[in-house]
Amino acid sequence: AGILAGCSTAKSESKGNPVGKTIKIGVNMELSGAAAGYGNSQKQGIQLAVDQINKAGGINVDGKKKKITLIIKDNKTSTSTSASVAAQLVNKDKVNAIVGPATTNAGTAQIPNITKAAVPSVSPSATDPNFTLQKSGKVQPYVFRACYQNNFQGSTAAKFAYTDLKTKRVAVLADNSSDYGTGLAKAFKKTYKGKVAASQYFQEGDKDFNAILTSFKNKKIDAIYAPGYYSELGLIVKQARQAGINVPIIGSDGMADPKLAQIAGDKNASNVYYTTPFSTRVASQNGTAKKFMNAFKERYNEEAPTFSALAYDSVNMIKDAIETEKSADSAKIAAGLAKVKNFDGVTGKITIDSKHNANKPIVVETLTNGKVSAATEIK
Amino acid sequence: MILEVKDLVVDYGVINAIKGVSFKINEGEIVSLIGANGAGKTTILKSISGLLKPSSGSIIYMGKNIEHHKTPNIVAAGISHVPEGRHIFPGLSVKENLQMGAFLQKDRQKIMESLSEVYERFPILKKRENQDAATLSGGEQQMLAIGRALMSKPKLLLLDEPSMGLAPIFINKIFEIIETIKKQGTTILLIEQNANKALTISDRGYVLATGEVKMSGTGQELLADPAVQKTYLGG
Amino acid sequence: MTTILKVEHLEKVFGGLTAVADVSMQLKNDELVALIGPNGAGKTTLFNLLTGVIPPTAGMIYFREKEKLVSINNKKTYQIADLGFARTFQNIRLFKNMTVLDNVLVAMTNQYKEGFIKSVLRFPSFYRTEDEILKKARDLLAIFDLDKDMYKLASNLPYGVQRRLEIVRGLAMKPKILFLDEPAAGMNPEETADLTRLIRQIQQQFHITVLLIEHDMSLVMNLAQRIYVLDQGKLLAKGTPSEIQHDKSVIKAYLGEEG
Amino acid sequence: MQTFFQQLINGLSLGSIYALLALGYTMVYGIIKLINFAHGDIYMLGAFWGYYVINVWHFNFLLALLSAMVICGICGVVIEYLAYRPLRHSPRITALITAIGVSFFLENGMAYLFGSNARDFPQVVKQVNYDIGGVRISNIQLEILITSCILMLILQLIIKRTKMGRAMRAVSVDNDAAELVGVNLNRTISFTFALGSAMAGAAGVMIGLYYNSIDPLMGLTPGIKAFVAAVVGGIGSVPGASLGGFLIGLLETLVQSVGLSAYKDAVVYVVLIVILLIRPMGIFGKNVKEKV
Amino acid sequence: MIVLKANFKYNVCWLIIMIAGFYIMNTLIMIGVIDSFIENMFVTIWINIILATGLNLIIGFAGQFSLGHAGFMAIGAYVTAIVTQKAASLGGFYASFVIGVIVAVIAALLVGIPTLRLRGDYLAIATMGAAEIIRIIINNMKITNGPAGMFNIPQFATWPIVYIMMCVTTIIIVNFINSRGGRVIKSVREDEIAAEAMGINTTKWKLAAFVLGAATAAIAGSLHASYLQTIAPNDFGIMESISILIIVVLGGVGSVTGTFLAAVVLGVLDTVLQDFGTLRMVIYAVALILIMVFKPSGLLGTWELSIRRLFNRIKRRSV
Ligand SMILES: Nc1ncnc2c1ncn2[C@@H]1O[C@H](COP(=O)(O)OP(=O)(O)OP(=O)(O)O)[C@@H](O)[C@H]1O
Ligand SMILES: Nc1ncnc2c1ncn2[C@@H]1O[C@H](COP(=O)(O)OP(=O)(O)OP(=O)(O)O)[C@@H](O)[C@H]1O
Ligand SMILES: CC(C)C[C@H](N)C(=O)O
Ligand SMILES: [Mg+2]
Ligand SMILES: [Mg+2]
Repeated sequence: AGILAGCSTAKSESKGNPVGKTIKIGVNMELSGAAAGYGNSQKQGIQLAVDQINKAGGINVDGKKKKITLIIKDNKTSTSTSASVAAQLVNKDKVNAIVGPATTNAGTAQIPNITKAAVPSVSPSATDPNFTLQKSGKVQPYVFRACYQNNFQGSTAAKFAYTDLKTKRVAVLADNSSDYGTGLAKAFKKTYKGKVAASQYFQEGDKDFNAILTSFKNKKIDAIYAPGYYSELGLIVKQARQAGINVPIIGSDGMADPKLAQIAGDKNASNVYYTTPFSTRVASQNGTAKKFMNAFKERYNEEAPTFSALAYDSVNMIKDAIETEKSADSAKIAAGLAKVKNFDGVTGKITIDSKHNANKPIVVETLTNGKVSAATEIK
Repeated sequence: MILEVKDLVVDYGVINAIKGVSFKINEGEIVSLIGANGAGKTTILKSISGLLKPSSGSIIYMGKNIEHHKTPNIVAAGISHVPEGRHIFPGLSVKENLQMGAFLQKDRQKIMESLSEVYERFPILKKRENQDAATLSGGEQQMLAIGRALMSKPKLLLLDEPSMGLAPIFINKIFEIIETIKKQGTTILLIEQNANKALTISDRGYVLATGEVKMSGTGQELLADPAVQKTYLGG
Repeated sequence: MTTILKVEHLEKVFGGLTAVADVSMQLKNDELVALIGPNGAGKTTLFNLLTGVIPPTAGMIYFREKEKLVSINNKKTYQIADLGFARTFQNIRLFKNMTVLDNVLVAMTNQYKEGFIKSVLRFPSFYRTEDEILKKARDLLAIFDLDKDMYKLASNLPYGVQRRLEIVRGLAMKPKILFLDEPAAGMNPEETADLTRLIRQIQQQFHITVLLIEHDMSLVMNLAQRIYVLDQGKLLAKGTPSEIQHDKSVIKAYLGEEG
Repeated sequence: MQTFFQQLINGLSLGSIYALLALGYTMVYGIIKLINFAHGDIYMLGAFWGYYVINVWHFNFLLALLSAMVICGICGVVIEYLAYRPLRHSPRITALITAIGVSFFLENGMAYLFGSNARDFPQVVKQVNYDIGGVRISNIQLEILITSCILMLILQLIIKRTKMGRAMRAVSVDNDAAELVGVNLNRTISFTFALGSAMAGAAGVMIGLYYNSIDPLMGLTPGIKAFVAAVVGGIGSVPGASLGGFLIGLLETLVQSVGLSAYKDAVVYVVLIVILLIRPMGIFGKNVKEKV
Repeated sequence: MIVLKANFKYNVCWLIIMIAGFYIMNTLIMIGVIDSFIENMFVTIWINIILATGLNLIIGFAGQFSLGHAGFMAIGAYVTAIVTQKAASLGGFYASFVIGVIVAVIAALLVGIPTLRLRGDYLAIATMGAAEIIRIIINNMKITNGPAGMFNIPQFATWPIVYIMMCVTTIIIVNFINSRGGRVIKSVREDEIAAEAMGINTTKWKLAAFVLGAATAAIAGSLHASYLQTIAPNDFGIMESISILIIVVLGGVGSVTGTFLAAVVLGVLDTVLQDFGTLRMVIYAVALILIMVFKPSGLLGTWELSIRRLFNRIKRRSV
C-alpha cells in the first residue's frame, strides 16, 4: 500500500482563478434537503443583488465595468456534495468567488477545496464561532461570513434578558439539530447572570412542544430563551401562549421573519424579542435597506426574509472587495474581503474583523401582536 | 362439451412449458391428466383458471373464449380451482375460509346452504369450524381446499393432485368424494400422480409428457395400456 | 445391535392440542425403520422434536455418543446436527437460489476448517481445502446421478430431483442417523420405485440408521425392517411390515380396507 | 397532579396524530407487505390541498377535509398504479425503493412548485381552549383525538365485517388463492391504497389546522414515527397501529417532561427495540410461526 | 493443484486490473484530465462502494435487512476525527482506522446480538432505530462537538488511500463470499431452519456478516471524515442509510459488480444534477422509479463479473 500511496501526484499550487470576460460568482447552496428553505431564500437575495449590479453595468474593475455571471449549484444540504460542488466551482467553472453555503456544516466541507484553489467564499449564515478559523486558531484565509457568530449573538441576548428585561430565571429551549441553536444556547448560558432553571432541546421539523412547555410551567421562570428558526419558533410561541405561558420569549435572528407571526398567530406573537442585524424597523431608517426591501417585494411579492438580506449583502461585499482591490482575481478578492470596512449593507454597517467575522450593530426587536413594535440597539 | 382447450402454448419466460396441447371435457365427465413431474399439468390448470396467460391457443368454456379473461371473472363463470399445495388462507378460521369460497355469491341464504352442504360432506370441518386453518393437518387442509372450491357451486372443478401427501385411508375417501361430486352434476378435471386410482374413476384421460399430449382414451383403455402401465402405474 | 436413539415418554403440546403424546421408541444401529400414521398424527412433529427444531413439552431423548446414551433434550438444532443427525423436510427446504454443489458444500461446513484470514487472503492451503471438499461433494453427487447438474440452481430442478438432492445434502453431513420426511411425496410409481432402491443402497453403503415417514405403502413395506404407527400423537402399533399390514387397528385408522 | 394530567393530554393528542398516520401505514403494509415510504408525503399533499382550497376557493373546514380525502385517495391509487403495480411480482425490496423514490418525488416536486419554506395554514376553525381544572385542551386536539378513534373503529369494521374487508384479508395472505375465489386483486389493492391515502389526507388537513404550519418536508419525520408506531403495535393490525401511535406520543411526552428532550427519539427507538425483542411481531401482531 | 494454478492466474488478473486502475487515475491526474472536482467525485463513489458492498454482504448475501449502516459509518468517522485531531499524524490516522473498526465491531455486536433474531422489516426498523440511537448520542456528546459536528479534521485520506482501501475491503468481502463463510451465510439467507439442521449456528453466522459489514462501514466512515475534513451528525441519519440501500438495490441485491456499477451511475448522476437546483431531487426520484420499474432486480440482478468465465469464453472461441 505504501508504494502506491507514495507515488500519488503532487499537486502544483495555483494562485487562484483570474478574472475572465465576466466576473464569475459561484453559489454553493442548500437548494434541496433539510436546509432548502434557507438556501432558497438566500438564492433569491443573491439573484436580486446580481441583477441589480448587472443592470447598473457591472462592477468597476480598475476602470472597466464587468458583469457578473452566476453559477448556482445545489449541495442538497450534504457535506460531501458541498465539497464536490465547491471543487466543481473552483476547478471547472473557475469562479472568482463563492457565495454560500448557508450552513456551517456544508460551509466547512468546502474549505479544503476553495483553499487549494485560492477562491474566497462568503457565507451568508454560517454561524459557528470556529467556522472561519483553522484548527490552530489562525484565520482561514479564504473564508468569510456576513452574519454574526453565535457567541456574539447569544451573549447579547443574555445581556438583554438580564439587564433590559430584568429576568432572574430563564428556561432555555434550543434547536439541537444544528450548531446554531446549541451554539447560541451555550453562549447565552455562559453570559447570563441569572439562573437557567431548565434547559431542553428540540429537533428541526418538530411540531409539538406542549410537553416541554408544560414542564416549564411550574419552574417559575421569567423568560424563555429559544434560539432556533422561525418554523419551529413560530410553533413554540403559539403553543406557549396557548398553554398560558405569557413570559417573554427571546430568540435569535432565525426568528426575524414575517412568517414567525403568521405561524404563531398575531395575537400570540406578543412579548417576543429577538436579536437581529436586520430589522424592518431599522430598515425604514436605513436607505440601503429600504431600497432592498422595496426591490425584493417588487420582484418576489413577499417581505424580504433575513436570509435573503444576508445573501444580498454577501454579494455586495464581494463587489466592495473587487472595487477596493481593483481586481477580480480570486486571490485579490480574498484580500479585499479582509479589508471590508464600514460597508453599507442592508443588514447594517459591516466591518470584517481579523477573524473574518462580520461586525455590525445588533438590534433587539420586540413583537407585539405580530408586529415589530420596538427595536433597541444593543451596544 | 363444457371445456375445450385448443393448441395451448404456455411459456415461463424463455422456458416453453406447454407446447400446443388440445383436449376436451364433456359435461358431467371426470377427465384425468396424468404425467410425470414437470410434464406441465399444473401449468395447464393455471392457464384455465386464468392465473397464467397462455402465449397462444384458445380455451373455450361453454362456447366462450376465456383465455384472456381475469381469474375472478372465470371463477364467476363457474370454474373452481383447487390449487396444488392447497393454498388455504392461513390466519382465517375454517369457516371464514369457506365463506371466502362463496366470495362472489351475494345471496346470504345460498351461502348458508352451501356451507351446510360442505359441512355435511366433510364433518371434520364442522368440528374445526373456528380453528385457524393454518393449524389443520395435511388431510384436513385438503378437505378444506376442496370444500372452499365447492362453496361457489362450480360447474367445472379443477383438482390439482388432491391426494398428495394423504394417508392411504384418506386417499380412498378423497376419491369417493370426487365421485359423489361428479354424481351431483359437477364436471371434474383431475390431476393425479396416483394414476391408477385416478383413471379408475375417470371417464377419460390424457397422458402428458414434456408439455405435450402423448396419449388419450377412456380411463379403462389407458389403464390397460402397457406403456401407461409401465411408466405411470408402476406395473 | 446397539441402541443409537432412545425416546422416552415424549410429549408435545401446541396450545391445547397434544400433537405427540407419551411416545417411547428405540432405534438400533443400521436399522431402517418407518413411521406411519394418519395425517395430523404427529409424525412430522416427532421429527421436529428429535432434531431439536422444537423443544418437547415433556419426555426424554437420548443419543449414543461414544459408548453412552446422553440426553439431547436441551441441545439446539445445530448442535444436534453436529452429533450426526441429518434430515429432509416434508415441504422441501433446499437452498433454492444456490447451486446444487453449494447445497452439498453447506452441509459439509463442519467437516473442514477454513478460517476467515485464510479464506480472505487465499493462501494456497485455502485452495487445497476447497479442492478436497469439492472432490468429496462431487463423488457424493455422482452416486445420485446429480453431478451433471452440479452448477444448476436448486430451484431449477424438477420436483423429484429436488427430493433426491435433499437426501444427498443430508448424507453430505456424514450422519449417523438420517430422518426422511415423505421422500416419495409427489412422485409417480416409477419414480418411487427408483427412490426405494436408492434408499436401500445408501443405507447399506454408508451404514447409517434411517427413520422415514411415508404414506406410500409400496415404499414402506418394501424397505422398512420395523414400523411404528402413530395415531393422534400416540403410538398405535409397532412391528414388522407384515404384522402392521394385518393389524386391525392400523387398518382401521390408517390403511383402509384395500391396504 | 395537574401537570400530570396536562402531560397526559399532551401525550394523547400527540399520539392521536401518530395513530392517524399509522393506520394508513398499517393497512397498506398489511395487504401487500410494502413499507409505503410515501405515506407521510401523501399526508403532506393533503395539508397542501387544504391550504389551497381554503385560501383560494374559500372552502369551509369540512369541505376541505373531505376534498383532501378524495384527492389523496386518488393520488394513492395513481401512485400504486404507476409505481407499485408493475412490481407486484418483484422482490419486496424493489418496491420499497420505488416507494422511497415516490417519497423523494413528492417532497421535492412540492418544494419545486411551492418553495420549501414553512407556511401558515389558514385558521378556518377557531381554536377554543377548554380549561378543566387547570388542564387545557383545545377543540382541535379533541377533534383529532376523536377522529382517530372513530377512523380506527370504522377501519376495523371495514376489515372485519365487509366483503371488501374479507377480500383484503384474503389478498394479504395469498394472492393466488384470493383470485381463485373470485377476489379482484387489483381492485382490492387500489381500494386499500385509496382508503389509506384518504386517511393520510384527512390527517394532513387536521394536523395542518392544529399546528398551523405546513411545508413540503412535513411528512418525513411523522411518517417515520408513524411507521415505528405501526411496527410497535404489530404491523398489519388496526388496533395495534392506534395503540402504537398513542404509546409513542405518550412516551415522547414523558421523556420531554422529565427533561431528556435531547434523547427523545433515542428513547423511542430503545423502547421499540425492547418491544420487538419481547414480541417480535409487535404488540398485536400475529406470530405466524412457520410450520416445519 | 490445477485449481490452485488456475486461481492464481485469475487472482493475478484482478491484481493487475486494480494496479492498472490506479495508474490510469494517477496519469490522468498528472496530465490534468482529472481535476480535483472529478477526483472528488471518484473518491465519493469509492467510499460509497465500500459502504454498499458491506451492506450488500448483509442484505444480499446474508439476507438480513439492515437499515442502520450509517450508524456504523458514523462511528468510524467520529473515531478518526477525534483521534486525528489529537494525534495529527499518519500513524494516528491508521490507528484511528483500527480503533474505529473495533468500536464499530463492538457496536455491531451490541446491536446485532439482540436484533438479528428479528426478521425482515422488523429487523430493518430495529437496526434503523439502533443507528438513530448512535447518531443521537453523538449529537449530544461533548467530545464530538454536538450537532455542529467536527471540522478542520486533518486530511490524511488522499485519493490513493481511499482507492486502496476500496480494493482491500472489496477483496475481503468478495473472498469471504466465495468461501466457506459465504456459502454458509447464503444458506442462512435461503432457509434458516434447513441451515440449522445442517449443523450451522445461524445466529453466529448472521452476526459474522453483520459485524463484517459494520467494520467496512466504519472504514468508509474514517475515509469520509478524513477526506472531507468535516463531519456532522446529520450526515449519518436515516437518509444516508437509505441512500446506501438504494445503491445496493439498484445494482442488484447479491451482486457486488452491480454495487460497483450502481455506485458509479448514481455518483455521476448526482454530480450532473448539481446544476438543477430544486429540480435535482425530482429528477433523481423519477430516475430511481423508472430504473426500478423497468429493471426490478436491479441493473445486474445477481450477475457477477468473473474473469474465470471471461477466460473460458475466450478459450472456447479460440478452439
Ligand atoms: N414459475 C415457473 N418458472 C419457470 N418454470 C416453471 C415455473 N413453473 C413451472 N415451470 C416449469 O414448467 C414445467 C411444467 O411445470 P408444471 O408445474 O406444470 O408440471 P406438473 O406436471 O404440474 O408437475 P408436478 O407433477 O411436479 O406437479 C416444468 O418444467 C417446470 O420446471
Ligand atoms: N407449529 C404448530 N403449531 C400448532 N399446531 C401444530 C404445529 N405443528 C403441528 N401442529 C399440529 O400438530 C398435529 C400434528 O402435525 P404433524 O405435522 O406432526 O402431522 P403429520 O403426522 O406429519 O401429518 P401429515 O402426514 O399430514 O404430514 C396437527 O394437528 C398439526 O395441526
Ligand atoms: C441556515 C442555517 C441553518 C445555518 C446555521 N446558522 C449554521 O450555521 O449551520
Ligand atoms: Mg403440478
Ligand atoms: Mg408430516
